[in-house]
Amino acid sequence: MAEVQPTRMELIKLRRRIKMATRGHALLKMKRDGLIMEFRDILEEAKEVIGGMVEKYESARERLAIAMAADGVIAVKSIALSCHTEPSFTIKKKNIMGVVVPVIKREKVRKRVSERDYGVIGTTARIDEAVAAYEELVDAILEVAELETTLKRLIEEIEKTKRRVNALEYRVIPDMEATAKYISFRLEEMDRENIVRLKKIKAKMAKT
Amino acid sequence: MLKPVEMVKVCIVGPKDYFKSTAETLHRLNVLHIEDYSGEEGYFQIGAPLDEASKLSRFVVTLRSLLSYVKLDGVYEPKKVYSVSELSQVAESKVSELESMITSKIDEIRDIEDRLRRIADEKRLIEPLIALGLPPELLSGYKNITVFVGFIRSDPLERIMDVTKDFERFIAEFEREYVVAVFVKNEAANDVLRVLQELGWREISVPIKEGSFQDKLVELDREEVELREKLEKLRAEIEALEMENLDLMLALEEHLSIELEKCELPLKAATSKYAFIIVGYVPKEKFETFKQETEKNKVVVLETKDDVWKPPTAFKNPSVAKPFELLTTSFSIPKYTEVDPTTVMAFFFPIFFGFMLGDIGYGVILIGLSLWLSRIFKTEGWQSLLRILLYSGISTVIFGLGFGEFFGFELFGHESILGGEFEHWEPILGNRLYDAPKLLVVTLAVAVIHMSLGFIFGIRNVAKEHGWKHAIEEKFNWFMALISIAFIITGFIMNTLAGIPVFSLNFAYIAAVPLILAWAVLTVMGEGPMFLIEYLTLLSNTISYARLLAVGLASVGFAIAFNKIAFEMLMPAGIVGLIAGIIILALGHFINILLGILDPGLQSLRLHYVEFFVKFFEGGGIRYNPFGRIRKYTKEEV
Amino acid sequence: MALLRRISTKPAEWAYIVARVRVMSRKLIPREDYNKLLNMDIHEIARYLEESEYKREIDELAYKYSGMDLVDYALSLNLSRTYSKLIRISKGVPRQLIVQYLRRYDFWNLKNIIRGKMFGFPREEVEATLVIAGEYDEQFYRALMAKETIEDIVKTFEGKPFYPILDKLVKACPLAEFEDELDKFYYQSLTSISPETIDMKYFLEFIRMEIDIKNIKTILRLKTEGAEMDEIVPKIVPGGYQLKEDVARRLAAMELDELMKSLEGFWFHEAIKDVLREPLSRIEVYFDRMWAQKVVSKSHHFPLSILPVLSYMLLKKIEVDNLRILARGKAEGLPTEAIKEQLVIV
Amino acid sequence: MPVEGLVAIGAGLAVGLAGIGAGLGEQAIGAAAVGAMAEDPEFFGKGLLMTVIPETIVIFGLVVAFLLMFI
Repeated sequence: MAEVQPTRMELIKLRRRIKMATRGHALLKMKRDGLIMEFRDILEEAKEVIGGMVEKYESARERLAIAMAADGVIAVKSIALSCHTEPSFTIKKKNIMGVVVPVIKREKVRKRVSERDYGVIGTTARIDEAVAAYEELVDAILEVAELETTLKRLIEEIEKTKRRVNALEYRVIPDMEATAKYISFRLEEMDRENIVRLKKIKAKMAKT
Repeated sequence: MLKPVEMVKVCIVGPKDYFKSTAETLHRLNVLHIEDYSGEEGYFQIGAPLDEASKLSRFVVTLRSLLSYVKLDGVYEPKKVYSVSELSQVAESKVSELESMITSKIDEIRDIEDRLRRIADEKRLIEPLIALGLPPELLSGYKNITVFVGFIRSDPLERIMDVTKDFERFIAEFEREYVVAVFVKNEAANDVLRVLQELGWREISVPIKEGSFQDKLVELDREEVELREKLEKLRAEIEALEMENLDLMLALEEHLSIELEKCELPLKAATSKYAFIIVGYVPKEKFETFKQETEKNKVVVLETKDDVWKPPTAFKNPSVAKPFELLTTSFSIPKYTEVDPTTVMAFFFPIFFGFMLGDIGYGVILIGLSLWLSRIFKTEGWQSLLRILLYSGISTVIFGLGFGEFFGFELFGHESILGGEFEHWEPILGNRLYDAPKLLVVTLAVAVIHMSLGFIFGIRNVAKEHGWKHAIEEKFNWFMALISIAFIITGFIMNTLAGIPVFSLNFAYIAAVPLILAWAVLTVMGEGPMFLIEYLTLLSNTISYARLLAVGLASVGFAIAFNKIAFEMLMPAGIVGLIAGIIILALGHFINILLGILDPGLQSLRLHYVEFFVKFFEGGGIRYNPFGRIRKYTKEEV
Repeated sequence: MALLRRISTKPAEWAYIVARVRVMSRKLIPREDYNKLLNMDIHEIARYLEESEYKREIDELAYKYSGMDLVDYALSLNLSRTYSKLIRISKGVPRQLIVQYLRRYDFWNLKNIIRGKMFGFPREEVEATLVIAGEYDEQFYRALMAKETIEDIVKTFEGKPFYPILDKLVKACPLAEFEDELDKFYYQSLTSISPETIDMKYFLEFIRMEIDIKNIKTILRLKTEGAEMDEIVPKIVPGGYQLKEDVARRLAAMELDELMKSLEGFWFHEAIKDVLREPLSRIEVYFDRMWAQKVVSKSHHFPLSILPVLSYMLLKKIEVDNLRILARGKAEGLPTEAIKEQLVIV
Repeated sequence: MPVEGLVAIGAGLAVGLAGIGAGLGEQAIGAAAVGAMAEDPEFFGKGLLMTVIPETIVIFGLVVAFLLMFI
């Protein structure tokens, strides 16, 4: 505090900064609340999607078991091994209240009929359904991944905002206010000193 | 005797918690024939097996698999009977112990068998190479020369000449094909390969690079012999191991199977969330004890009057007739409401048999044979069959006396081999050759009696199931038809005996008329006019009993023929003739006895199945098969 | 009179095999037992099989395998043995037709072996799927599996009429196309038999109807996944009973709804008329059931013909498939209802 | 005498031809019965029953032969 120049100029500057900080504080608080609300929404969605994924996993496993039984283990396993297509996706960005979150643009992994790796005549629809179920499962997993990243980013952002709000509320603003108080105190004191000094000079001048 | 054991339908209801103890009791009592719950309708579901069932199943499957390596013949009597408490403690560890002991050996056997198969493959490769006669060093390892070794359909010499002049060819015949080795420069290799392929060339991959093929073959042979010895030893070891543990394995199998049966009882029951119902049949006389014992498990036993009434059939026959249940059931199992024909069959079957074979000598041999064989074949089926043979043998001796036959020779009458006083005796039942017409009449009488019995049973069965109206329209009418046939035959015989034209009117023909009329009216009413034609079937059924005589005549004919050949043609011709005669005699009678068991047996059976059973027996009953079993390799402490 | 002539040609030949097959049919697992099997777990199913017609196979294999592996092996082995037995106990025309029918397993095995080789599956696993009932024996398949490369496998079949298809595979034809070509070849080789006798005619009619079922399933499956007409047409097996190539082409050009409607009038329509909205695998189950029922009832109409034998072979295959689905479903812990839906209970 | 000879020939024909007929009838039934029994011995009874049904014809032949010979 000692390094602060107790000048009027400084005080005016400080006053302005305090005002700004208070406003920023309010804004950040609003942002925090907004983010939390957004988070809640997305969390709900995530719950649903994850639930859906688990369900899809179960059904995919069911389909697979039945396909293996009906169309032979070799056929099904080899189809699994021959599935070279990796899920392709591009990441874009979305702005939620200044938070940049990833949006995964998924390419559907569903294959074209002509890209099948197994003969149609010698197999049954069970194998189709197993393949389809697994493709859907991959989709669902990607969706969950997307939501999870979004949630992670949001949590980080909320944390950051919360820290900032707290810093402003409990540290920056009180500090600045104290400094301003100190400066104005010093300035008043300096004023008083000046008055005393002026009075003394006046008295001296009257003597002479 | 004619009716099966009387049953009551019971229903056991209780809370699920007491299922296990109830299952124990039911299994121990071994009287409840359970009616499986179909599980199709409503609130109650087929129950799920108790939790232990899975583990027990795995053990049982393993054990039975191990047991399948032991060849158990027929009836095995255990040397040691294990107690249940002893077994249930060690079951788990014992099964896996036995499994690991035996499995490693079986695995070894499989390995050896695999190796043997590979040796056989290799030998198949080497044999043609030996035929070719080139040492292995020459067949590979060249820098500028390609070697083709393989089978080919025909000599490629000329064809290769067309492609290149620079080559060497070795050829030998092998199993309708040729083995060939062609050496060419690398440049020409592709062309030669094409030529060879056109001739159906198949490559042989040379198994060794050096040494000699003969040596390799010898080596392989030696290895094969060694492996086979090892295989034998392993097999013997397994067998020894299993024989050593046989009683234990059998006991374990029985114990685990019983436990499993109890655990899987829910599959036959109807269950809801908290309760279970088992429905089944219990013999009436055992019902009270059954109820008392079962209700100790805090469950309720009710006698029900269900609209589904399909009791199982439990035979109730005197022990003399018991063996004949085998013959009844191989036709069909009588329904609970039907007459059980076993006792009737036990009476008529030996009589028919004896009537057909009818020879003291053959009868005695049959008796001896059946007594001897019954000491060897101990299974239930064989015992029954041999007992039937014994009865038939006795009957054959009695009828043999009646006909006065001994190995085809006559005992009584003017050709008696006994001579003297016997020449003046007449066989009681007559001589089958000379008195054939008389005996034919006897068989027809037997036919009428036998089939009448069938119709009486038929009337009773139909009356019981569908009411008297049906019984009269469907069975009684045919009974009258049968009597009318009897009258007609009587009339026929009377006319023949009297020496007048057979169809001239007499008293018996007239007596048949009202019967035929009644039959016709009833039949048209009950079954329709189409069935009138069946009268002929009934007539043919009646005549069918003539086989009683026919088969007998064939048997006598054979015997007489052999005797004649032996005694009248061969034996008078000196020592060679004597030996040939004895051989002919032994062989002939041996064949005749074989036929004598087979043919009268089958024909007697046929008369029962076709002519007798069809009159009343529908069959399709359910065999009484109570839940539980009789322990053989294990015992329960009380 | 026609009947008399038919019976008097070679009645004993047919009577023997048909009688045996009828008794064998009686020993198939009764439908009530499926309800019980659905309540069992995998080890209990294995034990149930040990107490049924599968006893020999389970006994032979149980010392080594357990659970799903045991059931899988035992089922394949039993099917192989049952079919081989049919060949063994028949002779003359019946045998000829049975062998022709069973050649489908040669192609099934070949497909599995090639797949196994292509994706490097362990030999045991491939072996468990083989149904050795056609032209080739176990020894042959062992040798085939021991070959190093697919080229070597293909080379073994040089000179066979289906060699060109195999050759195409080596020249980088997609696996799917190769498999379909093989199946088409099988059916074509059957439908090209000329129906000299009445027995052959029944046989051909059966095959043609089976082709119909195959084709309609193919069309529905591909349509559901939005395939175009020219994608579907190459997968159609020619030589159907009602569903010939041109009809199939016409159906393939339609929208799915329209297609379903125009199925009315086909002999197989009754199987699916109430279940159009269900998943395709269910519809297939309905098709299979209707087909089996049809064959069974037809076989009662023509008792001294190949039909009872074919019907038994079909029912046996259905039984093995059912048991495999049951066992696998149970081993994977699927809900009972889901398993039951997939069973073809005739 | 010649009449007796003809009667004997007639009787022989009656039995013999009936036998051939029964044999023809039994071939398919026998094959079926053996087939069924090979699968399941329980079919012994039914199989036997079916097989021997045509064989009554022979008994007819025999009865006719009797009537010829003795009456």
